[in-house]
Amino acid sequence: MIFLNALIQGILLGGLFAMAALGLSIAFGVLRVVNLAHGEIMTLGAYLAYLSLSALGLNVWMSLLIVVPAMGVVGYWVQRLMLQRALRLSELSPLLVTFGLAIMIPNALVEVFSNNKKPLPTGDLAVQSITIVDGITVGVLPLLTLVVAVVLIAGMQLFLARTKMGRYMRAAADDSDTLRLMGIDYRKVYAFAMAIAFGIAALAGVFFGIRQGGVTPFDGQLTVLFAFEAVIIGGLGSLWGTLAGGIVLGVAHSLAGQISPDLPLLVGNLVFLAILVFRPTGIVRSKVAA
Amino acid sequence: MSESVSTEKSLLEVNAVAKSYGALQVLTEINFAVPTGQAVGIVGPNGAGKSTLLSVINGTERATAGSVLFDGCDVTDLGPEVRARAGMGRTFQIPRPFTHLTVFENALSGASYGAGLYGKAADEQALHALELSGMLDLANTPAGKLPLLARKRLELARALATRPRLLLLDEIAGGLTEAECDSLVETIAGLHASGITIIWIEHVVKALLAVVDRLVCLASGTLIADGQPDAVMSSTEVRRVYLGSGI
Amino acid sequence: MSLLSAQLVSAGYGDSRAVSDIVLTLAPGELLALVGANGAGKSTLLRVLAGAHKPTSGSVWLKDVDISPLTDFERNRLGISLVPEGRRLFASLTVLENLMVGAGSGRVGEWTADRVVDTLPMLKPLLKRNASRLSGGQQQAVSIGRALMSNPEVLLLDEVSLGLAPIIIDELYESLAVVRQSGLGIILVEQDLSRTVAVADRIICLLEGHVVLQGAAGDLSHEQITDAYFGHSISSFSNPELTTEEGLQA
Amino acid sequence: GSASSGAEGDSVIKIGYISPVTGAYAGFSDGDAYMLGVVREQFADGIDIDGTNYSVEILDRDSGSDPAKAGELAQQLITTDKVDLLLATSTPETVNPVIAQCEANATPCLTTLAPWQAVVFGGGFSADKPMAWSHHYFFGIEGFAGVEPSAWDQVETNKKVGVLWPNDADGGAFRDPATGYTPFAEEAGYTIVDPGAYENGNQDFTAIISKFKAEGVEVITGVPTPPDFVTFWTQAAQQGFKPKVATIGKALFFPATVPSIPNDLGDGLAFTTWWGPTFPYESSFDGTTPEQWISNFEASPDGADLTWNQATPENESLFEVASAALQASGNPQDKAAVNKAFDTINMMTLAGTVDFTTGPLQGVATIPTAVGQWQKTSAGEWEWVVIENSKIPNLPVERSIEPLN
Amino acid sequence: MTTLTAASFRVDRYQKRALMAGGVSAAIFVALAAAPYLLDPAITSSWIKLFYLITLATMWNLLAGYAGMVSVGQQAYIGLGAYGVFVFNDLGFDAYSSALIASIAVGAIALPLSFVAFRLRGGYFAIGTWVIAEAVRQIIIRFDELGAGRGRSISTYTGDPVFRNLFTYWLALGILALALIVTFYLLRSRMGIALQSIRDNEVAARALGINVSRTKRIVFTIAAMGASLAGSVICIQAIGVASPNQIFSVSYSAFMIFMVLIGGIGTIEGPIVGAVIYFVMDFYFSQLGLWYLVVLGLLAILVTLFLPKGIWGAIHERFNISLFPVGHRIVPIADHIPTKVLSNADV
Ligand SMILES: Nc1ncnc2c1ncn2[C@@H]1O[C@H](COP(=O)(O)OP(=O)(O)OP(=O)(O)O)[C@@H](O)[C@H]1O
Ligand SMILES: Nc1ncnc2c1ncn2[C@@H]1O[C@H](COP(=O)(O)OP(=O)(O)OP(=O)(O)O)[C@@H](O)[C@H]1O
Ligand SMILES: [Mg+2]
Ligand SMILES: [Mg+2]
Repeated sequence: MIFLNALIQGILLGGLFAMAALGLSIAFGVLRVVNLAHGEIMTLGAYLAYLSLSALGLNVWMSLLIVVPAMGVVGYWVQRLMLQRALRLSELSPLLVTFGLAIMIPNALVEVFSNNKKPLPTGDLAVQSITIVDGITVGVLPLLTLVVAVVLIAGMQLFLARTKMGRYMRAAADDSDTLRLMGIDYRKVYAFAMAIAFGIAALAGVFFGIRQGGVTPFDGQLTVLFAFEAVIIGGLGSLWGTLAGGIVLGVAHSLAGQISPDLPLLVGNLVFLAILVFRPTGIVRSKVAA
Repeated sequence: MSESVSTEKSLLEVNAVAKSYGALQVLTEINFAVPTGQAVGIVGPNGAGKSTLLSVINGTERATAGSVLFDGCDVTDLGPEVRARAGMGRTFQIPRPFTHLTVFENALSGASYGAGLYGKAADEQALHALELSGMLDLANTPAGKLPLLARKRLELARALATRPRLLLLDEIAGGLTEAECDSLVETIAGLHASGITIIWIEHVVKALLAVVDRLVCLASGTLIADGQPDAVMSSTEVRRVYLGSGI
Repeated sequence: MSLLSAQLVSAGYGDSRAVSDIVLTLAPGELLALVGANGAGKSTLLRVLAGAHKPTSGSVWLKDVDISPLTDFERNRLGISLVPEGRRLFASLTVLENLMVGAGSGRVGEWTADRVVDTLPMLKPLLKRNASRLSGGQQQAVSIGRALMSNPEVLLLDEVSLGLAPIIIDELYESLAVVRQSGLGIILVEQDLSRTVAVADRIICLLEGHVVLQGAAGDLSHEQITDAYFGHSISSFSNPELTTEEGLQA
Repeated sequence: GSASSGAEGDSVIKIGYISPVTGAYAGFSDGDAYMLGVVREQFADGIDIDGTNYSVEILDRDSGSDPAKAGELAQQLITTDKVDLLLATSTPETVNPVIAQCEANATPCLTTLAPWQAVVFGGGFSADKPMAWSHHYFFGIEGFAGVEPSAWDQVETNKKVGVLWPNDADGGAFRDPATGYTPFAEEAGYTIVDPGAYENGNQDFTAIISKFKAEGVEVITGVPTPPDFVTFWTQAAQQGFKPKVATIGKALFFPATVPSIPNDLGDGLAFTTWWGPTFPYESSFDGTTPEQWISNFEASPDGADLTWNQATPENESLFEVASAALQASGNPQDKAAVNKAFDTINMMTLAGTVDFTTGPLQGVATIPTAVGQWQKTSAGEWEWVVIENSKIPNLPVERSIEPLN
Repeated sequence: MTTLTAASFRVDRYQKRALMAGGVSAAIFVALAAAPYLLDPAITSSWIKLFYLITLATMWNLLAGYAGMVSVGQQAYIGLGAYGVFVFNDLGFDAYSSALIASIAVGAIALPLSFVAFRLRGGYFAIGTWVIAEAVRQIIIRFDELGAGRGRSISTYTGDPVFRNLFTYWLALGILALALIVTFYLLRSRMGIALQSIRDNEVAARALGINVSRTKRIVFTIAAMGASLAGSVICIQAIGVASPNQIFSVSYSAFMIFMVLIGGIGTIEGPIVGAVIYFVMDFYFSQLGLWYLVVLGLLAILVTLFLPKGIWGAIHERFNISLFPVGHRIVPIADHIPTKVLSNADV
C-alpha cells in the first residue's frame, strides 16, 4: 500500500514536472533552442500572476487569462528581437542569450519585488484531497496539475502534427531559410512558437507557485533541471515523451524517497543518466519529429 | 581486361550483406567481390541502396547481416576509422566538409589520420591530394565558404589524402561542365592506372563508362546486373528500371 | 511582356563579386537555360532572382512590378519558386509534409500533392517517410515537387537533375515541357549541354559573373558554348546591349 | 591604495562588514541599508580611545550569498584595504569563509547570525582547536532544543517528534548524536523520529509523511528552507497528516513565509525566536529599544517597503560589540589587542546580551531564545505572539501555545 | 590558367610567430612569477582568481570551441578538484601537492564518466553533463568525512599567511601556464586538426580515419583535469569549501561560457581576453549588487548578438592578428606564381 501510494504520488509529481517541461520541450525539441532561462520565465509568469492578484484583485485562475497571453507576447518579442538573430549566428548563441536572460530576470525581480515570497493563494484548493482507499489520498491540486499537463500536451501534439502552423514550426527548425522560399516568413512562425513556449512556461510557473504558496525570484533555478531531464528522458521533439519523462522522473523521486529521504534527487539524476546510456534517444520515439 | 583482373585476389568481398532500417529493407543479400586494381561502377535507380552499400562497405553504417572482407580480413565489426586507416577512402554524396577548417586542413585531416602520416609527409600528401582534385587554388579558403560543387571536389580531395587502396566514390561528377567532367574522368583514370581499386557510384553514366572495367546495377536493394559495362548497359532490365530510352 | 526580368543585377559575398551587371528576361512559357563553369555565378543569380540573396545593385521585375524591395517569401507568394542547390528538405518532416509546406504561399492551382506524385511516381511509396531518411535522388525529387506545390509562375531550378537516375531525368523533362504550356516560365541551371540545347528555348552563358553569350538554343553551337565557358570567344559576344536587345525581341 | 592609508592611517579605524545583500539569503540583509545608516551616524564623530579620536570607516561588502565571494572579499578587505577588524553575518555560507580568511591572515573578526555549532565545527574548529582570531555569538542547537520542548509541554501529546533536518550545514549539526538536538529532546522526555536527511529542493515529501504517520508523530520540528517547508506542509495537509504542534526554525524566521502557506495552514505554527518588539533589550549606542527600533525602521525611507525582521538588529549589534571591543583594546590598530578585548565583552545590545566571558567555547557566546506562535487576527492580519519565555524571564508571555487544529 | 602543382607550394605554420609568442609568454610568466617580490603580495594575491578564471575559460574553450563538446557540467570537476585537496591532504600530502594528485584522480574519474556523457550529442550533451555534475555533488555530500552537506576546511595548510598566499599564487600561475601550453601544443599537433574535424562533422571524421571517441575522450579528460586544478586552487585560496552547493554550482559553467564567448570561442586568445574582462568587471562592479548582474546578463546578450565572434574574434578579423597561431597556410615557393592565385592567402 505504501508502495502504491508512493507510485501514485510519483505520477502526480510527474504531472508537475511534465507541465514545467512542456514549454521547454517546445523550445528545445521543436525550435532547437536550449532555453536556459526557462525556469526564470516560469518565475516571471508567477510574478505576473501575483501582480494581477494584488493590483487587479483577480483570483489566481482568472489571472491566467492575463499571464499566459502576456508572457506569450514577451516570448514573441524575445524571439523576434534576440533569439532570431542568435539562431542565425551559431549553435551556441541562443544558449548565451538565454543564459543572459536567466541572469537578468531574477535579479531584476529582486530589485522590483524584493526577496520576500509573494503569495499566490488558492484558498483551500491546495490542501484538498480525495481519499481513494485508506492510505492513498490524492491531492486535488496535483491531480489538476496532471490533468492540465495531459490536456496541454495532447493539444500541443495535435497542433504540431496536424495543423499548418505546427508543420511550419517544425520545418522552421530544420531549415528556416528554405522555409522562406516556400512563401512563409519563418520569423513569425518561430516567434509564434516561442510565444506558445513562454505562455505554457508561465502557466507552469503559476502552478509551481500555487504549490509552494507563492513565488520568490530564484525559484526557477530549482525547477529547470527537472524540466530538462523530463524533456530528454522523453525524447527530443516528442511531447508525449515529455509527459512520460516527467512521470518517470516523478516516480523515481517518489520511490527513492521510500528507501531514504536523501535519495530522491540523486536517484532521479541516476535514472536520467541510466536511461540515456541505454536509450540515448529517449524512451518515446517521436511520431512528429525524427 | 577483365580476364587479367579476375585472376587476382579480391581486395573487397561483400558476403550476403543485408541492411534494414526498422521494417524497411534497403539491401537484401548482396554478394560481390572486387579484385585488386579493378574499377567498378555502380548504377541504379534512386533509392536503390547504392549509397547505403557504400556506407556498409566503409563502416559508416553497420550491416544487419552478412560480412565485409577487406584485403582478406573480416572488417564487419570494425568502425569506419579503422577501415579508413586500413586503406578505404570514401566520399559522401551529400558533402560533409569541416566548415571551419581550410581546404588544405580538410585534406590534412585525411592525410594525418587515414594515411597515418606525420609532419612534412602529411603536408605533402595533403597538397598532392589537392593537386589531383584541382583544389590547390582554394587551399587557404575555409571549407564553409565553398559552394556546393567545390565541396564535392573537396570530398574527393579528402578521400585521396588518406592514400586509399580502395576508393569509394559517391556521385562526384554530377553538376560538372563537360570539360570539368573530362578532367575528372582523367583524374580517376589516372588513379585507376596507378593501381588504386575504385568503386564509383554515378548517374552521369558517360563519365562512368570512360573509366570502369565493370558495371553493377543495383535496384531495390539487390544486384540486377553485374559484368562488362557494355553488357550491363544493354541489359533490358537495366534499361527498364534505370536508363530509360534516353541513352 | 516579359514575365521576369533582371536589370543590371550585381551581387557578391563580402568583398567578392559573384555576378555583375546581369540583364536577362524570361517570357511566359519560356525555358531559359543558364550555363557556365563551376563558380560562374549561376546559383547566386537564381538566389538573387528569388530574393534569397541581396543584390548590391540592380533590380528585378515580375511582369511590370519592381519586386526588388520584396523579400523571398513575398516573391514566393507572387509566384516565384526556387529549387535550391543542395535540396534543403525539412529533415524532420515526412515527404508529404514537405510537400504541404511547399504550398505555404497559399497560391492555388493545378499542382496538388496528388499531381506531384503522379509526376514524380518515385515519391509514392515514400510519402510517410521522414525526409532525413531519403536517398540523395529521392530528396532531389521531393525538392522539385515541393517547389511545384506553390503553383509558381516562374520556376527557378538549380542543378535540377543532380543525382537523379537517367530515366527519372527523362520523365522530369517531359513534365517540364508540359508545365510550360500553361505559361510557366522556367530558368534552368543544367550542366548536361546536349540536354540543355535540346530542351531550352534560349541559353545564357555566364563566365565569372558576366553574361558572355546568349541566344536561341538552336542558334548556338556546342563549341560556341563550351568555348564561352572558359572565355575563349568573349570578344564576339562582348556587347551586352546588343545581345540584350536580341534577347528582348526573342 | 597605499598612499592614502599612509597619510591619515593612524587616526582611522577601518571596519569591514560582509553580509549577503543579494542572492539566496538576501532576506537577512534587507534592513541593512537602514541599519548601516544608523550605525554610521553613531560613528560620525569617530570614537575616542585612550584619549585619541579615531574616525571610523565602514567598508560594507555584499557576499552575494556565495561562500567563494565571501572569502574573496574577506581576503581583499584584509590584504588590500587593510581593515582593522572584520564583521560578518547571516548563515555559515557567508560567516565561515570570512572566519577562515581572518584565521589565516591573523585579523580580528566578529560574526553572528549562524548557529554556532555550524560555524565552529563546520569551520574545522573544536574545543582543542579554538578559533584564534574570531569571535562568534548567536544561539545554536541549544537555542532551539532548550526551549522547544517546554513549548510542546504546553500541549498534550504522545511525545513523538518528527524532524525535518536536511542534508546541509544546519541539518547536519542538528543530527549530530552527541552535540546535536536529540540529547536535549530525550532529556525532556521526547522521542525523535528522524526519517533521514533529505536534499534541499526535494519536491516530494510523501515518504517522510508516510513515515511520520506510521510512527504516529504528533510534534514536528526542524530547520527546513522556506520553499521545502511549504511543500512539506501542503503535502502533509493533502495526505491527511495533522500533528498537534509544529515548531519550525529557519523557514519561519522570515515574516513572509507563513502568510504564503496556502489556505492559512500557517496559522498556529510556532518557531524559535531571538528578537521581537517586546524583548527586554536596548542599544548600547543610544538606548533604543526593540519597539522603538521597529517604529523608526518602518518610518524611515530605507524601511519603507519592508517588514521588519529579526536579522537587522542582530546585524546592528555587531557594531555595538565591535565599538566596545575597540575601546577596550586601548589601541584599535593593534590586532592582537583588539582580538583579546573581545574576550572581555559582556554587554547589553539592541539584540540582547553578548557575553564572551562565559561562552560554551573560547570565542563563542550564545544568546537566549524564546518561542513565538503565528496567528491570524480577526482582521485577517498575520502576527506572532510569544508563548514561551523560560530563557528570557523578562520577556512578557502573551498566552500559552494553542494546538494546531 | 596555368595548372598548379603541389611542388610549388609549402606549408607555413607560422613557426616564427609561434616561437615569438612562446618567448613573450615565457617572459610574461617569469615576470608574473617574480611579481610578488616586486609588488605588494596583497596585490598579486588578488590575481589568483584571474589565473584560475583563465585556466577555466581555456579549458572550456578547448572542450567546446575546438572539440565541439558544449558542457555545462565542468563544475563536477571543479568540485572534485576541491574535495580532492581534502582527501589527499588528509592522507598526509601538503595542500599544493594534493591539488596535483587530485587532478590525476579526477582524470581517472572523468575517463569512465565520458562513456556516459558521450552517449549524448549537442544539447543533450550539455544537459547530460549538468546532470552528471549534480549527481557527483549528491554523491560527495553523502560522505561525512568530507563534511556531508556542510562543507569543510583544509586541515593542514601553510600557517604563515604570506607564504600561503605566495604558494597559492605560484600554484595558480603554474596551472595557468600548464593549461595554456597543453592547449597550444595540442592544437598545433595533429590532434588539433582531428578535434576540429570532429567538431565540424563526426561521420566524415571517422571516414577519414580519425578515432573520434578516443580523441574526444582525451580532450574531455584534459579539460576535467584542468577544471580540477582550478577547483583545487579555489579550495586552497578559500582554505576549504564552505558549501558543496557553491563549489558544484552551475554558475561556474555559466561564467566559463560567458568568458569564452565574450572573448571569442575557438581561439586561444579569446578566453584569456574574456577572463580578464570578467575579472575586471567582477573586481570593480560586483559590489554594485544586482544591477551589476543585470548588466552582466545584458552584456552577454549584446556581445552574442552584435559581436558574435567575441572581442578577440573582432580584433582578429579587423587587424588579422593572431598571437597563438595554430592554423596552416599554403604559400607558394617559387616567386613566379602570382599570390593572387591563392585566395585568402593570409588567413
Ligand atoms: N536512415 C535511414 N532510415 C530509413 N531509411 C533510409 C535511411 N537512409 C536511407 N534510407 C532509405 O534507404 C534506401 C536506399 O537509400 P540510398 O541512399 O542507399 O539510395 P541510393 O541508391 O544511394 O539512391 P540515390 O541514387 O538517390 O542516391 C532509400 O529508399 C532510402 O529512403
Ligand atoms: N556562401 C558563399 N560565401 C562566399 N563565396 C561564395 C559563397 N557561395 C558562392 N560563393 C562564390 O561566389 C561565386 C559564384 O558562386 P555560385 O554558387 O553562384 O556559382 P555557380 O555558378 O552556381 O557554381 P556551381 O556550378 O559550382 O554551382 C563563386 O566564386 C563562389 O566561390
Ligand atoms: Mg546515393
Ligand atoms: Mg551552383
